[in-house]
Amino acid sequence: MSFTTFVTDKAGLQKFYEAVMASRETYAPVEKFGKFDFKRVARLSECDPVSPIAKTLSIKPLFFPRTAKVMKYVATSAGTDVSEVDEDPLAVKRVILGAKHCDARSLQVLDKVYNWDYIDTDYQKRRENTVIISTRCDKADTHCFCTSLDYDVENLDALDVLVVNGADGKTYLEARTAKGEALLGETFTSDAVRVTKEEAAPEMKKQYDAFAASFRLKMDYKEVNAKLAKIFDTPEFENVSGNCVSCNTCAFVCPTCHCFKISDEKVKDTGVRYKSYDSCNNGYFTLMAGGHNPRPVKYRRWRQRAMHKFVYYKERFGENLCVGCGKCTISCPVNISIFEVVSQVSAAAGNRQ
Amino acid sequence: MEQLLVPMICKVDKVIQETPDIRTYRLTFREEGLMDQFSYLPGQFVEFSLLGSGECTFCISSSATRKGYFDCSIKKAGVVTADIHTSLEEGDEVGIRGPFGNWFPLEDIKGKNLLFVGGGIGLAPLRSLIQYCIDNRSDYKDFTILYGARTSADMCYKDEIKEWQDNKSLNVVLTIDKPEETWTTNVGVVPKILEEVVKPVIENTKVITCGPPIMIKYTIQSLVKLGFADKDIITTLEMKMQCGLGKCGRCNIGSTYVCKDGPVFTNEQLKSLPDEF
Amino acid sequence: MEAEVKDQLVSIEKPELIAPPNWEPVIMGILCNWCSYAGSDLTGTSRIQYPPNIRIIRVPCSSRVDPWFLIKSLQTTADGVLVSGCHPGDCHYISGNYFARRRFLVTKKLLNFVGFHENRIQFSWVSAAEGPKFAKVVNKVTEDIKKLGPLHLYKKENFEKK
Amino acid sequence: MNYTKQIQDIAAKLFAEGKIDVFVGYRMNGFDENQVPVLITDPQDVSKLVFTDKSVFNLVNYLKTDHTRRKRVGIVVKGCDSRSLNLMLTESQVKRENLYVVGICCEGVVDDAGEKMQNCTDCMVPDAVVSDEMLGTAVSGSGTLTYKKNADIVALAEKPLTERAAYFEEVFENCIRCNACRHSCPLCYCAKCCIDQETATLYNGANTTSAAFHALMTWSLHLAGRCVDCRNCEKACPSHLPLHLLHKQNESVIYENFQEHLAGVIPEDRGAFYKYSLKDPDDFIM
Repeated sequence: MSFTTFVTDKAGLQKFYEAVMASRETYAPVEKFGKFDFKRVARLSECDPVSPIAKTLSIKPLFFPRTAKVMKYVATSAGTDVSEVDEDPLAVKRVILGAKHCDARSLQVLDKVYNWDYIDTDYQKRRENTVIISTRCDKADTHCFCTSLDYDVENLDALDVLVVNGADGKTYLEARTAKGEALLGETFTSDAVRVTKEEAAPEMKKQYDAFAASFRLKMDYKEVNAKLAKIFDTPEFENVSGNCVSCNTCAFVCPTCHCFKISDEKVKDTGVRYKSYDSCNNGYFTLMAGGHNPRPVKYRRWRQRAMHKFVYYKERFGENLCVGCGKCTISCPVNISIFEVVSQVSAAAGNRQ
Repeated sequence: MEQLLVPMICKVDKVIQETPDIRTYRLTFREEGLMDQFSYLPGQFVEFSLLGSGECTFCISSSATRKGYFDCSIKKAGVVTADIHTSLEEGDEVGIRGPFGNWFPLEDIKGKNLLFVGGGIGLAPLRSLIQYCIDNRSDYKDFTILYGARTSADMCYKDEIKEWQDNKSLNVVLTIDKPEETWTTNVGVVPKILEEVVKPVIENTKVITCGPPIMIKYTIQSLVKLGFADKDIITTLEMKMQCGLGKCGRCNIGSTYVCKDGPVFTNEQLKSLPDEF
Repeated sequence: MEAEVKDQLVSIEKPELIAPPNWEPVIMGILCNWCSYAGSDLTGTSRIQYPPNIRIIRVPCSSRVDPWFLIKSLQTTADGVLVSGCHPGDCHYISGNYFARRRFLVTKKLLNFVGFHENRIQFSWVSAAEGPKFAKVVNKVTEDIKKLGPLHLYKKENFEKK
Repeated sequence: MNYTKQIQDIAAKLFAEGKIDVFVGYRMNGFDENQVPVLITDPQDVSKLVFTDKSVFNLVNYLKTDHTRRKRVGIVVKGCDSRSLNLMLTESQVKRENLYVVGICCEGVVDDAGEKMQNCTDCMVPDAVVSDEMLGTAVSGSGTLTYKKNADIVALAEKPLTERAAYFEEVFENCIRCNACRHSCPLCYCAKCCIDQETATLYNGANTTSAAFHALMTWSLHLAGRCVDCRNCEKACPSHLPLHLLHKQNESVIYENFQEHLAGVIPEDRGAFYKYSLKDPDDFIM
């Protein structure tokens, strides 16, 4: 099936965004305290669809919320009543504006873990009902390395509509899926030239090449995968984790980290069970009730994080659990770069052999 | 997934105080008919929630061959288990999700000699398999149970052990760590008794072991020393788990999810995992 | 009537803040064992009436009161908190209430800073002989909090993101 | 402000004399002008050390990690860092004899955007108050320190209660409860934090606004009279929350009402809540 690409200008894009907001439930980056988080918006003036990548949190919470209610229960004299919670506010038909390329990519990675064995139907429903409009960045940020973790950029279909600011000054809106095509067809009001994907391809490619050329960081991830897989016991992990303060913020902002914890909270006889984020850098993450902890020291937890991202997940699901968005590096209070660390460790491993 | 995390309500039928810090809870589903649908195999575990306190992972310590109930043996160790011990009594209600995980390789052990090596609360998962095997006794050959505890008071399932001892087709060896006045049989740690008293036959034997991490470590060492092949040594791993569905990432060891690919592993499989358990 | 009530509400203005009819505040009273608790006892034995809105918890000394207690009680059931101890100089443990006094001021100012009305967190010194004073204090606190209406800020039982 | 050369020399000398096992300093992160803390154990790596006005993070945080525990440590401290070090010493978290402290007379550090940090423009104790060796010339000058009340606090305190409540509700709502503020704080060294208790009657890690309020308020009250305004927490916060407001509010109350000096300025002083004065304000108590 081939999809249409709409060619328009800046004003046309604005109009399109406004039309989307008028007709659908829309989530877009909203600035609070100098940081952008995806929130529900009603007007274009409230949000910034082209928020700087360094200051924007990921769209993961819209699919895997920071805290989700699992159930509610009430203890009565007759017994315990367990009720599932009210309707999921994230499962309605909605549109996400201003997602980044890496955000969309992260959903593709997360699909793997949520769709193996027990299927996470809530996540699936949220995915199905969401149309993602993603703007391709014009320039890479200091910590970006998404192009290194090679994926099929031209056909990435985790996003539904791709917005590209062409080098020729025009704006290209490319439908990537049937959902995107439908949204564009229904809401695009202003005049636009409709072309096929192939016709727009040269301009898109030009923009992509300019974008790809702006990357400072480049990594051969296949080499990293192979090298890291062999060096579980390297002392290098102990060295690189030395300046980590175990603050866990990397996992909370990471678009692909998906560990969670289940906890209860109650007031009197009413209780709620929550599912909320957790981080493997946390010392209690694997601590068992008897006091046994398989990863009692910092470097082991650090190793788990790095290895899970670049080795274990790859082995199990065939993808790197990292999309190269650099959010962890930006958020890190001590500026530890996962790119740097992984390269350093695998290089050290290479020297050792 | 949130609905997969919602437990079914079970009623506590009976509470058995096994030792000062271990209790066995006999559970049935509150809703009729669910108990018959609840099928599980020895070695699987459930997520047991004391509503208002939290959720914990426990193995099922009874066998599905004994119908109408299932058992969870709980040792007081952490926050939730302490709450369970202090507040959960007969007639109370708990939430259960499960069964999760894999089970003991029932096909592989058919027609083999069986040696069970348990320590402390580690007898709980073994009891499930022992009951299963006793109920299908004709499928198996020699049947040895070696069970060790710190003191005679710390032995769980005392009544059932008596039944096993009375059963002529089972060989039961008990041991405690330190000598006691009333204790007449073996004294010493499990690996020592294994080598000196039990002296198992190596051929055609499967060993199933469970206990505290340190006991498992030394038991496996001495089993290997005795000449058992790695694939004949079967153990269950203890790992922190929360969802049981292979999602929450807590039980990751390498690319293995203990809650899905485990908790039953052979020593051969364990050797291929990174040393993080 | 509604507007009148609303005017009195000095905490964050939301329609649901308007007190339902017959609403009675819940006040957490944390009393020191040696003075204020004995004082409240005396109030009772001398048959002085005071509002039943106060729920009393006895602690060994006013310096036992961790600011955390105040936060916790405001987040669960209480609409206001009253902490009461011995008069300065009368502490059973010699100086406990002096330490407590510093903590109380900082806690009160901080809670006020983030949006709680200052009357929701109150302190008093009541000795074992001051039965009437205790009744007066409880009366005043109850009156103050009745004026403020129910507390809705950061309540735990909402179980929601908001 | 550039003490790179001096710090490298000191570290090299300390390693040569065998006085330390590990040196905690800063290094360049390798691609822009930002810096990364570094724990140097190999004397050959000493040349990596730098110190400029980009050396922001408070290194005292590392004195509570496995990498420095029970080791002899050389450490670089600025004015605010040295105050937290002083508190760590007073609270018996580290031993002075295991430390070699390089104090800096700090002229202020800059944030990512290159502007001087707010706590540096307001800084009252720019020179390290505990050190074995000082670098630079004293910035603070002699005489008594004058308390500068934080401008944000003053502005907020003037607002009506409802507005303040709305502002802070927004703050707590935007918290994602990663607890990075706590972990990056040099003075939060408890093995298990009281807000991490696994009891359902309290909060148990869910990211609700009320839980965030609970956690942040408890945290700031535990740091009342101890916070040294190094802004590690704000630097760590992924949502850029203005956490300093809570701490500065407590600090100003303590300073104005109890006439206490700032936390950690005087050695062996445990802070405002470990002592009392008969003259403390009493008028707020019935």
